[in-house]
Amino acid sequence: MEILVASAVGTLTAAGIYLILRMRTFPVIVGLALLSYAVNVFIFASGRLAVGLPPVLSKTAQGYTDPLTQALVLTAIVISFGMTAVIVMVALGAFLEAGTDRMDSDDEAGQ
Amino acid sequence: MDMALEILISALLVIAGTFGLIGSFGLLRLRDAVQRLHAPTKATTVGVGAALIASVIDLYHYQDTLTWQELLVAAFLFITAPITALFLGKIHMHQSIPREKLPDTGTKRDWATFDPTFKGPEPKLPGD
Amino acid sequence: MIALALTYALGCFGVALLFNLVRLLQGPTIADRILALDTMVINMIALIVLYGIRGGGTMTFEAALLFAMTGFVSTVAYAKFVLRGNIIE
Amino acid sequence: MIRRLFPHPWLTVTLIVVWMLLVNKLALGSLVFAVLLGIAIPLLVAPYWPGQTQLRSPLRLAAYVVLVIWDIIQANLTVARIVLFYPTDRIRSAWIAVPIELTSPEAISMLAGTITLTPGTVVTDVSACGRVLLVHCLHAPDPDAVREEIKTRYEARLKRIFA
Amino acid sequence: MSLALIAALPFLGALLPGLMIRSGRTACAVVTGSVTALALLMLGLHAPAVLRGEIVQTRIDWMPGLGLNANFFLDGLGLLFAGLILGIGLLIILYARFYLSRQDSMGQFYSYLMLFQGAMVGIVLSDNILLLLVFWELTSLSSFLLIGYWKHLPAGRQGARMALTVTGMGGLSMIAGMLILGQIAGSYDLTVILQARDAIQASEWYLPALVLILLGCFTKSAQFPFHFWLPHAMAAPTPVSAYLHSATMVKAGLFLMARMWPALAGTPEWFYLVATTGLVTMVVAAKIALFKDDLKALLAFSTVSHLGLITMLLGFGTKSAAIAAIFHIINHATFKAALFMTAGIVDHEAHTRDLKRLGGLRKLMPIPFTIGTVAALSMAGIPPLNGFLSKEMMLEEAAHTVWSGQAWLMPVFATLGALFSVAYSLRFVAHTFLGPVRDDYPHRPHDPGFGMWAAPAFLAALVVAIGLAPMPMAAWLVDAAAGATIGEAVHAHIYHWHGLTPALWMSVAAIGGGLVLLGLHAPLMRAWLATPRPEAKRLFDGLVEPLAAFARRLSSGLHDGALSRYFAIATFAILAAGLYAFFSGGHSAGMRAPTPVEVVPAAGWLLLIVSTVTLVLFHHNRVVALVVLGVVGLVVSMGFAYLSAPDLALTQILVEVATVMLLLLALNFLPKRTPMESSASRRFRDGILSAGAGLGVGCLIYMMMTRDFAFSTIADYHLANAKTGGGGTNVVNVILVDFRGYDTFGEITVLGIAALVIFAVTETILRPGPANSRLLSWAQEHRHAGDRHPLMLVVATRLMLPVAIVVGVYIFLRGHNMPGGGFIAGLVVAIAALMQYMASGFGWTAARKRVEYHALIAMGVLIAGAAGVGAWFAGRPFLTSDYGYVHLPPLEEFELATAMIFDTGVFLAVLGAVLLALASISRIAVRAGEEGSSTPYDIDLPRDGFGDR
Amino acid sequence: MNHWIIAPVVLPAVIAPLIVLLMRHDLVLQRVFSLAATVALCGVAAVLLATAATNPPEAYFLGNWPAPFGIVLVLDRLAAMMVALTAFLALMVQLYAIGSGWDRRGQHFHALFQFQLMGICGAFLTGDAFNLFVFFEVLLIASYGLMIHGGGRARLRSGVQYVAYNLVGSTLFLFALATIYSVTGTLNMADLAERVATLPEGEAAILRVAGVLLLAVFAIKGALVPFQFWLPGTYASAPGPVAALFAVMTKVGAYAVIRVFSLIFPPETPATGAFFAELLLPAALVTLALGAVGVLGAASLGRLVAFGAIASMGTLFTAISGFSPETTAAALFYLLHSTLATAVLFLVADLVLARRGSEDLIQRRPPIAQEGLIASLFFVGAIALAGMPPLSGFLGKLQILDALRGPNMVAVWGTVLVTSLLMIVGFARAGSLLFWKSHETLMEADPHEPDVLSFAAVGGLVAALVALTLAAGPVSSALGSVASELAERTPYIAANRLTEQPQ
Ligand code: NA
Ligand code: NA
Repeated sequence: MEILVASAVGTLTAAGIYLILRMRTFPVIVGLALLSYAVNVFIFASGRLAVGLPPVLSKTAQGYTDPLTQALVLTAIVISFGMTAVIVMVALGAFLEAGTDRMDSDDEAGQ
Repeated sequence: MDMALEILISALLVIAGTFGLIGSFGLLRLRDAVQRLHAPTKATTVGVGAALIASVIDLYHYQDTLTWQELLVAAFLFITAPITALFLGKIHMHQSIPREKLPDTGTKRDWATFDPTFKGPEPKLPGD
Repeated sequence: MIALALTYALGCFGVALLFNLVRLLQGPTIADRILALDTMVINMIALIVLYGIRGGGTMTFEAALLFAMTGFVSTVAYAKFVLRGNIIE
Repeated sequence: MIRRLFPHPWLTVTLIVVWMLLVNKLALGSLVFAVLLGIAIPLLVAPYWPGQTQLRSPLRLAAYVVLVIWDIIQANLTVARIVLFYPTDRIRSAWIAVPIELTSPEAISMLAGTITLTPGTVVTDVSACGRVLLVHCLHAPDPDAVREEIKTRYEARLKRIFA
Repeated sequence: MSLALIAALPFLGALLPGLMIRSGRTACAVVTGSVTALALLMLGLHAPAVLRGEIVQTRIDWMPGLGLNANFFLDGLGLLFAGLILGIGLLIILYARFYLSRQDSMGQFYSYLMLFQGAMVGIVLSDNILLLLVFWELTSLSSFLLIGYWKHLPAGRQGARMALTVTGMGGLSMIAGMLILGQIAGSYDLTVILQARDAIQASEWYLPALVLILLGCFTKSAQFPFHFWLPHAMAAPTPVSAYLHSATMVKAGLFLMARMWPALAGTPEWFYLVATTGLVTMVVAAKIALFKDDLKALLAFSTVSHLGLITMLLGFGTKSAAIAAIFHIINHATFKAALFMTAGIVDHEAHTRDLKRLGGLRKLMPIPFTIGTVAALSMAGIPPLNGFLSKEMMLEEAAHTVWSGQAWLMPVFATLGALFSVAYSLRFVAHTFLGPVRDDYPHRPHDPGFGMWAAPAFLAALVVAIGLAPMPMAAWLVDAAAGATIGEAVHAHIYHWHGLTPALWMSVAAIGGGLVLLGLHAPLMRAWLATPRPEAKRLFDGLVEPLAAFARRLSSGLHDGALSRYFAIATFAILAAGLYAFFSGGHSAGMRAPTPVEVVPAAGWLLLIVSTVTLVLFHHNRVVALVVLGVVGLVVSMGFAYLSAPDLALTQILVEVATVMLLLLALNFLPKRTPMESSASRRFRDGILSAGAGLGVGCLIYMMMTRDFAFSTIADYHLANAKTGGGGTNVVNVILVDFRGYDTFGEITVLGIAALVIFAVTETILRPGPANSRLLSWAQEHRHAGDRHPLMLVVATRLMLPVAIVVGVYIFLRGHNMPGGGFIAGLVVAIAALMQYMASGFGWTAARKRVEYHALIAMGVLIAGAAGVGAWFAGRPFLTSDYGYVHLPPLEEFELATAMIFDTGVFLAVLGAVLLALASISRIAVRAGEEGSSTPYDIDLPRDGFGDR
Repeated sequence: MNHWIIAPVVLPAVIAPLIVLLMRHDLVLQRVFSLAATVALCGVAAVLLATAATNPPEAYFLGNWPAPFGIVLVLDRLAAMMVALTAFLALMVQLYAIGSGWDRRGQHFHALFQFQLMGICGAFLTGDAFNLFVFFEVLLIASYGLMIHGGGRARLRSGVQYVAYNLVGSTLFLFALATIYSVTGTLNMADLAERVATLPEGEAAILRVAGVLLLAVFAIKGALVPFQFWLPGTYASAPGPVAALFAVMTKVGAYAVIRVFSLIFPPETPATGAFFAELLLPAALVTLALGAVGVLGAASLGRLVAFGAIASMGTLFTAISGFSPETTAAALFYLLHSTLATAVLFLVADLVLARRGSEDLIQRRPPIAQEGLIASLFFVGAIALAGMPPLSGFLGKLQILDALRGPNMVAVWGTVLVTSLLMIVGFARAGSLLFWKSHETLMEADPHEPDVLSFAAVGGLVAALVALTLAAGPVSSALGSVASELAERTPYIAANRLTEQPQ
């Protein structure tokens, strides 16, 4: 299972980075979303993997997975949602103001 | 009794799996988009339904807890599935099917999808 | 016996997911892709329920419920986007 | 006054049931809480559900649900056969327009939902005047029969259930 | 204390002119002058003691840790220079009062001047080399302001910048030199450093320190090859030139060489660096001066030449040379300031300083003529004026100095320098004052008022007086100053007649040769003009302008807004640093047993990988990209569910939907396709980079997952204490609302802020402007289907909205013990509300909304905060929770936890934030001409059951 | 327990939502409450400063959970100093924003401003690595809002870049934290310090990677090469007062480097050694050089100051890379100074922009209202940021040069001095182009109300610079004690009262 998770994280990261290297806001935002999936799984996996051992206390449980990394991922998910929302809005605003959704703003370096 | 329940559960599971697979297979196999609409929205609904019933029985039998929560899931799926189908059907009608191939309403008004609430340039289809 | 049936059902839905994936990639229309995604959600709900049976827990019910809810909402959103451009109008 | 407090009595009942299903235990505390929710939430969402739906016969509704479930199971087998074994070029799909007499939005929706859930038929649109449903049949060598079945088997029953 | 006050007085005085200028120009000058006079007076009070050989000190701690202290001391050298600075300063203030025109802002001028004066006084009184550096750089800054004082002259701007650049560079190198020196000596106090000659000269850092310090001195004193800035500084008003560029600032370098003389001089390095530079400067600058037509330029180069002379003398490293140097400093200050003021008077009266347009002024302005002639003759070294005396001493020293085994070199070049000096000095007189009166002056000149000629006249009188009676007039000062320079008592003997020494012959040769040169000036001038030569301004511009242009190209080329390159660089840097980090540290393979792979998860994995790759390959079609992104989110959520993280699965799937809706809302206005823009090589590069990063991250997480924790994790404590300490069995939730509730507090704040930001951006877009115009003229790209609000969806929503709220409540309440909680509940309800928006439209739904989303967010954050603050009243830290079991008969017992209050805050904030964010974007569509709906659905039912339509 | 410690977070966290809730539509009320809150924050900061000066570091155990299991705030001298700096700067910036009317040009300025303060103070006070991330996010998202406050094409376009770049930074932060957790099993910084010190040999490689990732994160915030690219566009496009407030945002990056790399990865750590210092120094020097080159070549005033800010970060990181009490003390002094100086210049740039309508340095323009005063303020700011005497910048640079003797001396001194020259030249060019112009084109200056509040704000910052200069002795000896407290580490760790696992 570890190898699957690791390769998935790697693939998500690679895809995310490839997309944030594009020139338009939209693929960059999608890339950031992929990257945030990657990092969420990364954090989650840093607490090691467990199948069938949820972090909910019960008499019948045979053991528990690491609840802390899960809590951290939750925080990370929420935060990155807020951030994504903001960048979507700013990108939309920039597009409406400028008439282009190019990420690279070559007009800003001063004349 | 135990045996019967076990068989029942197993049967439900097999039904669930089979219909789930058929649904997705139909999605793959059927010829055009509207036909494909039939396969999953129906078969998977039953597939999931069977699995849910199996779950209820199984929990009652082995965990000694009678849970009806699964019914909510099933109800939810039953309520939403027609709407999903409606929307996807509208997309087909709108994008892929010439208006002439569709029957008339027989009333003064057209189908809602073609009701002229919007006027604009000719379509440049998104999505493909 | 249940275990065997369970494995069968799990396998079926696993394969179903791959079928959905093929349809998703093939399209050809956007509706096909949305339908494939929607079906995937349904299949995953089934998988959640089946894993629930296997794990013997009651923990999976709300996951199934929320997957159903979000699957529906997102399908409608995609469809409304294709139909109308604006999903909240 | 009562109408004000319970804008949708059946919704209140539904919510109580839903809550009891959710907590999954029959305890007085849960019931009290469920009732509280059943009163509060309809009030909260009342603006989004204008008007009232008259449910004439809840019992008939239950019977209708059983009928539909049975039909679904049956039709599933039919569709499974078509999907698995019919050569795709032999499948005779058809579009049919089904004029309806139902007038309440809930009833129309329920009819359309029934048609779609019953495998082999999908409602893909309603006429802009709300009097005709557009149904697509996966395999319907005889479209008129399908239209007739919809009208007699489902619509007629629904007319009796909804006012 | 009083020394510090002397240094501080001019700075305080800098504040006054600005205030006094309202009372009139004279009052302003008087006040400014009084401050200087007061400082001079205070200095004078110390003079007797200093002349007795005492050293006056003041010590004030400033940054003792660094060794930078406001320590001042006054010895003979300091007294001489401080006297010069303040005394000439006083004269300049007087002169400037009459020189400046009514358009010039006199208050500003005096302020700058006083700033400069303070900096100079600071330099010469500093007993701490770091303090000295402070004042040193201040002189550069204040001279920048003074040179650029006439803002309307481009020459002033450029001259100011050039001066600042050159002297600033010197100052900076001097910083390094001084720091090294302080390091060697163990202190930054001059009095200590001056005692540490042996240690300093033995140090391996001696030469670097010397070079760096001399660089500072040479640039400031305009020594070759840094002499070029000085003539350009002449764009300044004449009082500035007279003060800074002849009497004081340019002498700061000399002062410092004299000051450091005991510690640095006497080595061959010193000799060759200093003496050679001085010699070359003296000759080169004198030659240039001869060919300058601008009076001030002539004087400027003559100044450079004389500074070279003094530098050379200091470079000799002998006592007698030092005495000569000091004496010449005094003399030069007197005659050169007088000359500058004379030139200023000429300029002021005739409105030109061009020698070609002057001549014959002797008759028109006899007073300036007299003053100028006396001073010029002194500069030429004509006996018996003071310039002669010190030049004789110089020639005498040069005659006895052997340069690298060549005995002839020094005397010959010194004589050459003197010769040029005679020539340009006489030319100054001849071409300005002698000859016939012309009738083509730009302005008819006549004698200026007393105020203007008083100061130069006084200086000319000094020239004569010192020349006639050097011993009573100047020797005591020379003794004191030279004694301080050398570090031991000296007694200078200054005479006109030394006998038939080599110096005398050299002097005669210089005067004779100078006269010849003057006679031949016209043809020489033609030859000079015909000779190509490097022009300082062009050279400087040729250096600085390309540098600035290069800087612009480099910095704006790098920071040109090409975000994708920024990212590529960052990716590469992190990857490289990460690899380097990993392979430079010890690593042992992990021993943790792997988790077995099952079929369905493997299928899920395949789904994820294939869809991710597909997403990248087909990202140009944005709608498809979003659908595929949905698959990725789905699989990730599913994976969380499988890997024992139900809360994560729920949150992820809900957030996923909200994100997709958000992106769809935005995409409505954005282009639907991403154009293919990157070249194949770009894509290849990006592919390599991203694959590398992916591989790196994958390997890293693999290594992490396959090893056991080196220590027990803090999560064990959370598992052990969730129930007993936090009152909940869902440990994840207890961590969120209790163990790490503070994180969650921050997190909901983030979400709330995000919504506020989105709202604010929407507001700016909807204001009049390009975005708003674009929206108003918005035309949809494609024809839209009808039926915005399908009946079936509306009806289903009527049921699902309340049910979803019930589910939300349920999930909220059970969250502490089972998967769920405020966050998930908030999202559930928010998404249900969004469903309502989708069903009946923004306009219809928003019109019926009961609460402001802003208020929801604010209430949420406040409630969460209140849950935290509440603990204070129990004497506990922020966010301390409590829980208990409540029994209300006949109901069964239930748990109440304060954490639920917190979770309520979370719920509200999340709900409000999601709804505000999405509703804000929807408002944009309304602006784009979309009509709100007045009915819940679009279909016209024949008979509607209710009257809402 | 000393509840004052959390006040700098709670105060703005309560005021901001109150503003949103109750005074959303009333700017006057917003101004009054927000200003009052900032003044109160200054008071709180003073209390904290006094507490930290006389007491050993003190922890605040949130939720009453023992460390390392809950989150702690730790008040030590460094944290107190940073909070005080932030509070003061915020007050001045807010005065300016009100005086210049910037807060009127968009929605929610004051709420975002308070949230920004909450984030910054939270980041300075936290003793928990993950919580640091959370408060980084709070401050970042508020900064996104402030940066694009007022909207407009240029601002939104730079805004997208700013947000995108920092989103990547946030993601990186999470990668780093997860890696650290996977190696050490803890998040509390004091606990991390203890565990990292005794880490088994075989974990060193992963730990180093985690450290590098963290360094990169902080480098993004601190605009360290090669992560500085976002800064010029952002700062030049941000509203003047926001850019001025951002002067302290880059310092958050510097602070984090100081905190984390002197507490958790000090050079004596066996697993990492001097690795990070070796990475940091060259990057810092290049940053400095690039910033100075940018100052020399800037085509607009905003970018000029932005590059000045980059250069100052380069100087600061150069000092930090020494990781000794002396270098840290020098770094802290320079940190205080450069924050104030950068802020002054950004506000001056805004004064110019408001009157001229353009910050263009190339085209000559008619004179502006209050030109003399603005020119003087620019001059003061420029000599401060270029590190010319007599202001504290010079003292700071002297201190840094003095402290950084050693094998890298030549490179450090050379870079610092040469770049100083470039900056002097750059500022001189800019100043003379902006304020010295031909009298021939002289027209009546645009009548522009001199708003007292704006000038008072800039004056306040200048006064602080002067005060820092005059009191350099006591300040730097206080900073010496800050630095030695950091270097000692044990008081900080002891404050956390780390509890063993109950097992
Ligand atoms: Na269906
Ligand atoms: Na949360």
